[in-house]
Amino acid sequence: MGSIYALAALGFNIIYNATGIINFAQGEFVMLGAMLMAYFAAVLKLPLLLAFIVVVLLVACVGLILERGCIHPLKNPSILVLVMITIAASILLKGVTMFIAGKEVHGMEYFSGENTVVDMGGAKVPTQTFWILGVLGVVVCGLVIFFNLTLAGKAMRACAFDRTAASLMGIPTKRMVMFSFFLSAAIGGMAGAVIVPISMADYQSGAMFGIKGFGAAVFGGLGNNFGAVSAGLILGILEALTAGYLSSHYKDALPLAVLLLVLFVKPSGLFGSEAAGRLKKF
Amino acid sequence: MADPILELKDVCRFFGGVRAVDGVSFCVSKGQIKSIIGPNGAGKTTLFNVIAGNMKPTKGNIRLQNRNVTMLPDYKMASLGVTRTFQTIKIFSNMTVLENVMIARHPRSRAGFFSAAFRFPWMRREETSLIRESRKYLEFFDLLGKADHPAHTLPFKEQRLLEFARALANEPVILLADEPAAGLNTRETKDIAALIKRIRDTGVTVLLVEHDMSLVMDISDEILVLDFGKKIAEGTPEHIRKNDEVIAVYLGRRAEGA
Amino acid sequence: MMKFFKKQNLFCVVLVLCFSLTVFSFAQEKKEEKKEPIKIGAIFSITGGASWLGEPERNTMVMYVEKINKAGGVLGRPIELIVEDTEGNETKTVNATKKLITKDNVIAIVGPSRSGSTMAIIDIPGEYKVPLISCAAAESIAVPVRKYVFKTPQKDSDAALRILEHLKKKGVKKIAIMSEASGFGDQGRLQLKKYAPEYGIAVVADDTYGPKDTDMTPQLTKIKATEAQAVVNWSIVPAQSIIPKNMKQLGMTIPLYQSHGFGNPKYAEACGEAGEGIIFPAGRLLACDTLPDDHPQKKVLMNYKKEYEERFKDSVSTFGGHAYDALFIIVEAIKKAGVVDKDKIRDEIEKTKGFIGTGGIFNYSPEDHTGLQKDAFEMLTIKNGKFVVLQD
Amino acid sequence: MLRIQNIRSFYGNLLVLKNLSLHINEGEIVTLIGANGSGKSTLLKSIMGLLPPRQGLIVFQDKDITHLRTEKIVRLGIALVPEGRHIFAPLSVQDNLLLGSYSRYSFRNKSEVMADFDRIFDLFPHLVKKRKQLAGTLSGGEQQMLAIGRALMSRPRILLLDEPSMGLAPIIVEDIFAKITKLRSEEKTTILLVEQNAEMALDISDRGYVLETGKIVFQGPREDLLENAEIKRAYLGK
Amino acid sequence: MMKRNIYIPYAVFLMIVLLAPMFVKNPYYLGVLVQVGIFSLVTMGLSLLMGYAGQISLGHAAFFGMGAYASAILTGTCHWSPWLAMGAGMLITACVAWFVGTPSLKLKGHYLAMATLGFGLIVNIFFLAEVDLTGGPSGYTFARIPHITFIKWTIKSETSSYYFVWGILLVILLLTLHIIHSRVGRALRSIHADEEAARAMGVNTAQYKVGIFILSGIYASLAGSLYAHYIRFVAPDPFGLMESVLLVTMVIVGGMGSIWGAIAGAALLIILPEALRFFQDYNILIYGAILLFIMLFLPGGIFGGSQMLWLLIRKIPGRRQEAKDG
Repeated sequence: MGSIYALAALGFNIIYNATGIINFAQGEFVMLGAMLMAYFAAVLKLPLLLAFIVVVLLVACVGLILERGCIHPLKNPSILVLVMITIAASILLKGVTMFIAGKEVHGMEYFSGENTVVDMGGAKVPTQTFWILGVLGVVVCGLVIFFNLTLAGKAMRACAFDRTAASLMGIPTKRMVMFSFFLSAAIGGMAGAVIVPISMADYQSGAMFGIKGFGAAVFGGLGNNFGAVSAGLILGILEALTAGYLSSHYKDALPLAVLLLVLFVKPSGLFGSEAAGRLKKF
Repeated sequence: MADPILELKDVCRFFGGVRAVDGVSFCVSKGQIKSIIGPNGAGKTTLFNVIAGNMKPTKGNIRLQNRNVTMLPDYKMASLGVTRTFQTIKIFSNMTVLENVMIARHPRSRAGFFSAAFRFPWMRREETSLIRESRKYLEFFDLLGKADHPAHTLPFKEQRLLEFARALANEPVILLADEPAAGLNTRETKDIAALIKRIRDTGVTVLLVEHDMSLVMDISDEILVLDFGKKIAEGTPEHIRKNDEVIAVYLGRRAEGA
Repeated sequence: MMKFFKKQNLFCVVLVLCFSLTVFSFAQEKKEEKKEPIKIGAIFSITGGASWLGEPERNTMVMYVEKINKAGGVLGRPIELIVEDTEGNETKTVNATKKLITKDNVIAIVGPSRSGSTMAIIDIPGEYKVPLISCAAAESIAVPVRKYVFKTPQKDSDAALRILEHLKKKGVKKIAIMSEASGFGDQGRLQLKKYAPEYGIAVVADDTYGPKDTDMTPQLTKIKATEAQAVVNWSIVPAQSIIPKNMKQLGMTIPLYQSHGFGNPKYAEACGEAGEGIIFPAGRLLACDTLPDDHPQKKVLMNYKKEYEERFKDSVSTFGGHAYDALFIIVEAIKKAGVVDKDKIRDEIEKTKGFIGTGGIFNYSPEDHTGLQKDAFEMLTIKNGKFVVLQD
Repeated sequence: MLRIQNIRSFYGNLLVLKNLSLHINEGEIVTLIGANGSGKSTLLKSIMGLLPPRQGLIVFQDKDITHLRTEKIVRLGIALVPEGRHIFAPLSVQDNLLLGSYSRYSFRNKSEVMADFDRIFDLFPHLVKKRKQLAGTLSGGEQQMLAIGRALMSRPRILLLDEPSMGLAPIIVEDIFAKITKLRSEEKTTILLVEQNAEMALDISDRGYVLETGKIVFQGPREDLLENAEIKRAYLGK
Repeated sequence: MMKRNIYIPYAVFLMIVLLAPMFVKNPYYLGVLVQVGIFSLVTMGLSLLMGYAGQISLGHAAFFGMGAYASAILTGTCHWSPWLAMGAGMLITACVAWFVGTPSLKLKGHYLAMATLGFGLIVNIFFLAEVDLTGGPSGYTFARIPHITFIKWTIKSETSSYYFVWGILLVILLLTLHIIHSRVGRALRSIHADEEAARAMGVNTAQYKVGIFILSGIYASLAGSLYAHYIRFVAPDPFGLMESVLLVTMVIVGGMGSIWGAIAGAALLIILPEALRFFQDYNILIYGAILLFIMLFLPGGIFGGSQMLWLLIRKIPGRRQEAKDG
């Protein structure tokens, strides 16, 4: 579960880094990824890999449309307006999905066959977990390489830091913003696609991914990808521990409370540095 | 030196390993205009922040009118009479010009949530006198005509003036002015110089951070030079102008002739 | 300047749009008043967290009202059905109810789908003297009896009793309870805990999970460590399909009992092969084809199933059946009353005896507004992905 | 080389540039002086396509660039060193320079770009030692040099400098101006200099414009400006 | 001058509120208006916090819920007088707001949003989990919440509820308007504009931020109590995260920095879904679309929008609204 939060958090980070926007529709990307995956793999019976690629591309396109349709037309929006727009967009996405896919829950088999488990020191771990961890690993490595070693990645970071200056370098900033939405939607879609065999999905499941992912992103220090991944994993583990050993009622509350305390002590998040965490005012 | 208003003793402020301000001591006497100069990153603004209470000094002692104020937060410093203007203008853009000045009277009025909600007669009287006093300050700066304009519609120079009006309305003992001439042309800078002198003449001590050497040399009674967080020179403008170290790290050759 | 104008125009468009929408919806209602149909209201969770309840309920109502009207209506007048959505939100439910009663002047209301929503409006029917038949299961709806409130689903406590009976028969002494953190799960949990001692069964674990949870392994791991001989899960949300999967992953072989909230073929589907052998009580609808032919409900059930599945291309669920029962109880009552009068209809509903519905055979009385006994439940199990009546 | 004809630019609904015209010839250093709020920065933004004028024409080497996107304009050979430097603080010095070459970077001319690094480091030897350092940790003067170096990486035909002396110590300002002169003499770069520090700027330039409230009120060769009594009083403090 | 400014719109509003029931007779519509009143109370507090002090809270539904639950439990389980329960609710909420606000409000921007959001979730989980106290997920079912009695009238009918809720709202509105146009209001706005400068002027920003957080919490709690006595049933659902988001949306849609906007926003977002009932399933789509539309084209909110319209009519080329907020 933590990996999914981590992936969702990464999606938040990419858009935040590029535009300073917190995209509250991020959770819907995960939901869309899950729904589409269930559809392609379970209903249309496409081969897994093909389905996966199609799903990720489709979700990424939705991200693109969102940027074109909702974010791009705004000339000089305030942060708060952007937040509300992404919330409105997420309501809309939810509605559209409800119409197209219905209200039922969709699920599918594990990638490597139903009920395959690996015995790890007494604990049974479903194989899908490894798929999820694998995807997370690949995404993280990919992002590290992209942002630190390629010119486009560096250009995106430059864009994030100072958009005007970036455009003065001849960097097409608008295309960078679009691309950030594309990328983060793709990551969201991937998260959805790998999680659906475990958790199933319906049109409403986006909100939860969104909140947890946002939480992980913030607690990891907004914009800090390493932090996002760690915080996502920590969040997942804390949840499992609370549910297992304390009270399942407070399974969602306790990790939140712990992380709130962390935030009070260290306001820039677990791994955010004071200087890097540009605090945006609402 | 008669009557030290502000006294710093061995003040340090470190950020991690960076020694932004490193053992600075000086004092400002009543009615003086004292300037702090130094290259970019010498710690001038940090020093200001430490004095104004925005940051706590890592080490050292600050005394205001013989009272230890080292650890007081900024809003308390303001109510004790340490007021500042900012390098980038920080007026309250969501308010009118008059309201901007009225904010400065905040420590000198007392209406709270409760009394404000119920509008007790004393509170209404307080409000009326607040408006009256604030208009007085606007008049001093020739801004009275624009009292009801939204503050962000003022031209740049008038925003700067408003910032001064606001600072003065706070009835400061000492005014900390952070680069008041930034963004102004030569003529406007001269106006500001005259204005600072006028402020000094009302009995307010002024501590100045400024890059514009003509302004600094023109109005300062004393100058303090910082480099890498350390004080390298202190004295009258003439003295500073001739100081070899200052010339080497800051002024350069040209300034000698200026 | 151009942009300024453009913005302004769009603003005007929005204003006009909002306004016309409102006016339009008002106008729409005015027109309808002239036809003098019998108005029946329905409040279901069509969207929101419980939409899988509201959807079949609404579909059922729409379908049968059409049918009735085609056949000439009731008392020679057509029925007009007004459906409102609760969005799973209590405030909205209250609004919807008041709208139906005071603005649309319905003579009876079917719904809401959920117990919580029903509890939120439980006094309103009495206040305005409009009969209401809830499609929610919670016992507290009909206990104590409220004059204008009835319900069609079987009682939670009966489901609990059936499960406990079955457990006792199997010689189970220790059970673990799992329940969803919602009104439904909570009620069931309480019922199980209350009656278990009477059957000599001890509850050794009692755990909950959120309606949107996706992984129950932590809770199940905890249960696995106990001596529980069976897991009883009480839930109504899709999440319950995850439990059998998780159990299998953990290598748990003890039987899993589900509540009647499991009564949706989709859930069985979602469980996949892990769902085989799950035992749960439910109305007979789900397994009606495996009922003996002489069962009094068989015909009603088969018909409903056929019609619903034909029309909506979707498998039937018990929840739609609750709405079916409610609708026909009201229709019958109107016929018997002979006049469209809310109070008379209420009286006739209360006098319903031997009505064969999808949920069972209904007998209301002034003391009992539930109408069903525990024999309305049949113990079902999953065999080859299909619901069948448990034969033992 | 660059010709601006009767442009009108707006901030929101506020008219900032009122029918402004000016031109810059190849190889010149032209200084633009004016008070805060007179529209200097707006003019630069209009040239760069960050705030396209609603009316008027901007022509660069006989090509109309009035409504081109910023990226395109940079590609054509105009670079702006913005006011307040705007370096990419979280990236290294080298990465900053690399991004400067974004508009012409490709696999083919990689070596060319690498050669440009050396050129920049030759011009600003201060930066060599700090090439791996994060740009945010540089001192103000070094940041300004980096900003100029970064702009040069795109090999501009014309370089626009917005207040390069702002907030810098006099000694550093001198250094920067020396570099600017060197740029012209060695690299033959055309330069439009916008400065608060009018005297120093005029000293190194060929011609000057004086901007007041969105209009050019005076223009001429350096000597004319330096002699003009009005300008002396208002901008030179004499 | 200032007096004319605030009292004339207030008087007009007062008249509209008093006369509205003459035109709106249907109990359903009145009921919706009662809810508008209740939610306006919350958004007014939130507007003080967001529009004036420039802080955000994504956990305000928690305060709303605390008021509602306090009223329900204290009147139902403990048999207190509704008025006493209401006061106790506000007191509890104030304490919690203080406790949460003091550390939270040191945070800024997204971090503050996350902290308040987390707080809201925790409170909601508390409502769900403490079954013995709150009734858990099924809602508070231990006893019926009594009607409230005002002097000698029992507030039972829709009309009396309407006058009761809006009466309270009008009083609070007046007090709020007073606060805005006072030393306190100025201090709050100065925090919004620039916290550092505000402190430099001697405004104890931390104290004011917590103060306004508590005040808005109290408003929400009061609204919650009214809600509990009006609906007479409380369950955790209407006090969850989505509700918090909805509240914030109301304030923004109405237009930040205007108390009137807060009321307009509450009215729009309560009435709109009711009006959209006509569309059945489609309402979620239309609702989302309308929200998106407002945000895209009226970023200043309806109040910002109508101000723009007004400026246009007066042919004053106004500055663009959106430049101001942010």
